[in-house]
Amino acid sequence: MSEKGEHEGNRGPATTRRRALMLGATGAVAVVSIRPALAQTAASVAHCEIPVPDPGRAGSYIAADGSLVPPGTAGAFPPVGKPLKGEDVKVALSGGQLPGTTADQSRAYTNYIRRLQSGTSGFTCFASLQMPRG
Amino acid sequence: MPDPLYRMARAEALRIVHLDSFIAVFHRDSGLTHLLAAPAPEIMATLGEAGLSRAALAARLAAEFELADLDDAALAERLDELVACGLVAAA
Amino acid sequence: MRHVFSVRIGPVGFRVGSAWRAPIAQLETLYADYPKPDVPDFSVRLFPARPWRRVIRPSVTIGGDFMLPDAAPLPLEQGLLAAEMGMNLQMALGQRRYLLLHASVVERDGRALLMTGVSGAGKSTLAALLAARGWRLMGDEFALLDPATGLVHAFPRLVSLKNAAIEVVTRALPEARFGPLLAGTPKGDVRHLVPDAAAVAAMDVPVPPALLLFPGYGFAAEERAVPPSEVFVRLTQASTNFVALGERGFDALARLVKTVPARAIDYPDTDSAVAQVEKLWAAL
Amino acid sequence: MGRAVSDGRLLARMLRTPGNALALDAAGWTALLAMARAEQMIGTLALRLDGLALPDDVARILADARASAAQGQVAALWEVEMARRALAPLGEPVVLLKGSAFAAAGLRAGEGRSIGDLDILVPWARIDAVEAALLAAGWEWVKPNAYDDAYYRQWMHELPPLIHRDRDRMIDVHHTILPLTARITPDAASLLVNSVAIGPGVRMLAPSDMLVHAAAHLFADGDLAGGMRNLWDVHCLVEQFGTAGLAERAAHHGLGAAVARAVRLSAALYGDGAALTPGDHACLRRVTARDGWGRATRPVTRLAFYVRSHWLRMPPLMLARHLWTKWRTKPD
Repeated sequence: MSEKGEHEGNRGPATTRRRALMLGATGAVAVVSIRPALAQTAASVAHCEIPVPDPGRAGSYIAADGSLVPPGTAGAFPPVGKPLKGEDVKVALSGGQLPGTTADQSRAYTNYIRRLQSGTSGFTCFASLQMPRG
Repeated sequence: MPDPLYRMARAEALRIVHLDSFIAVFHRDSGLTHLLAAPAPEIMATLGEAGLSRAALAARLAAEFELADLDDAALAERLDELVACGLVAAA
Repeated sequence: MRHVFSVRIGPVGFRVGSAWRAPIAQLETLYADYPKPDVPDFSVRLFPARPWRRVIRPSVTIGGDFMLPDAAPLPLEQGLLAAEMGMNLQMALGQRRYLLLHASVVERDGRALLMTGVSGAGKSTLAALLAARGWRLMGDEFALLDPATGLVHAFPRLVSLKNAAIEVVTRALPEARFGPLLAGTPKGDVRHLVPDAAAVAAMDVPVPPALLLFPGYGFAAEERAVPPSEVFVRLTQASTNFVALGERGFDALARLVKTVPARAIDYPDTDSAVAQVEKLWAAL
Repeated sequence: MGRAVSDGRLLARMLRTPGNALALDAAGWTALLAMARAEQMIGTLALRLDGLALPDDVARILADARASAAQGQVAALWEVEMARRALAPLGEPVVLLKGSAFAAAGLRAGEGRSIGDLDILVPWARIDAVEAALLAAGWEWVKPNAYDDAYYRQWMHELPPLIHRDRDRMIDVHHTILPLTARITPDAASLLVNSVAIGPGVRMLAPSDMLVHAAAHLFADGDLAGGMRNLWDVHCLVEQFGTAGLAERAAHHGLGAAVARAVRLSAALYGDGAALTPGDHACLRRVTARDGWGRATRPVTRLAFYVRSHWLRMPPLMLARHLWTKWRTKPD
């Protein structure tokens, strides 16, 4: 997410070019909510058999749907990421793309992040607790 | 609701942290955390606390950004996501 | 409760009540060097599901302040494992001061290395092997991140080694103390390594986190930077109290993600893992 | 342990007179905290003891409990807001019951209270519209078991429980406050008419009706599970609103005896005491059946109240059929 100010600055006095914004096709999720860990309700415990997401293997590429594929797979992107700065509400809310990525790459990355969130938060801990289920 | 007004949550109830193509938003009123990727942050910022109808939002977004794919169904879906997680209220 | 044991592990005090003597005796010997709490934060209870189960084919049900309703009992021979699981469960469901991350933690030069990821990624083994090379073991199951200070507190419980790791670590730490070999547990063979006296003595010294690793055991050596949003989501997956801590949890996690470098490393075997970790640490 | 009494009355004594806690030794504190957790009252206790000079480890545990209770209320009040948003298009105000009402209205009974499911009261005629609106807004059935569903719809005073698919929180939609089969039939319509607004689109029962509901929940359909917390609710409501008009209101709903018992028992546990009947003493034995390890004690008393609760809820023949169906379908 680059700050808008930064972009205008380094492009000189030209008129401020409007930033591109993709609304995304239907089904292209843009919100990933962090679900509460095991809520007190026993019901949610019963549904706790959640598949373990594949570990983020360093060498894998990311396919369009966000799944991990062997490096070099056609149509997949190498994972990339750089921390950025800036936190005031208006600037912070100005969306954007990973620096040096195309829109497709960003969408694949968004799907990848969404896939990480299978099931309730904290479940890797329960998987490890491996409480034997009755 | 026929043509609801979509309003962003109160700005002071939002804690926002830049990550990368995502921003992390902590919503004080719900105690929940959401990660937003484009176009969700832009839609929220454009709606503001005063709020807009979907049509007015589409017009405002088209004016402020280069929308390659202004499609009402996609915009409705993006809004539904924001309403479902509570960051936007439809009234 | 017929038999009672208490121990303070890092900043958290536990008491364990048991209908049987054996698990309590094992805990007393293995945690002999640890301090005792005055008022424990959590209670764990080991009890028979039915009165006759205390004697006939005795099976241990795990209870306490916080319980999972459908957890199955364990045979009495695995009473020690039941107690450890009981303490883990109290932390997972009841901890409300520190952001709990399912991660192992070691310390060198006053800074912490966190290794997180799905179980079976080799976190405990790596932590034990690094301890054998002079790192201070801070914990193999949970990292405790203090939202107020951003520092990591040690939680040096017994290190639960599973299956192949038992052999690797007993060879690397010939004079360390170990618990009994527990065969046929839900996790296969389990043997507990007792953290050394130095780790226990220093457990009250919190340190700033300096590196976050996502280890992947059993793959060709590889490494990549992990983008912040991926770190953020993966750590919420590894935390059972992130949501329960509310804004404090969010602040603690956001601060960690924004200030501590994160790497995913794949490694074919533990020796190359130790080398990769120490190379990354030196490059900080 | 320095305290002669070591059942639920230890917790009641500290809630009634927080100063008593200063006399506790480490063992006493350990038992009190385990008991308070088991009765889901550690947040309430922590708030009552706030400000006392306590040992460091106890002070830390209680401070965490206050923070946890506060965060729990944020989540509970957000469920109220999301239910309000889901039902607003129906023009149906959300009438809150029990813990959610206490917290939303900032009542004394809500201070530090842990709040489980969201309980709301809707008119019987609107229940299908409310159900549809909640399902559309992301709630799902908790138990898709047909038998329970039909049983609920026909005989219970509420819809089968719903859980929200993202937030993992439960909502119970009631159309009256006692099972239809119970011999007593409260006047649900007047509960709604007398309800009080506490915010735009959000209401609670009138204070006396809240007391009647608390008593009904405890004595007319419950097996007194969570009795210590429920009686603390009654105690706080009586302290805040008094009992003027309560007896008439209770009689109107046919719950005079249950309300009178609730007031006596809450005074006995948390107030200035009361003259108790033999039945009251049995209830107190059940409510305080908890030990210093947080274990449920007095199994015979507990079983007796369990059977009684089912007896009250349904006529004998149906009770037999219900228990038989439940027993037959119970996975062994």
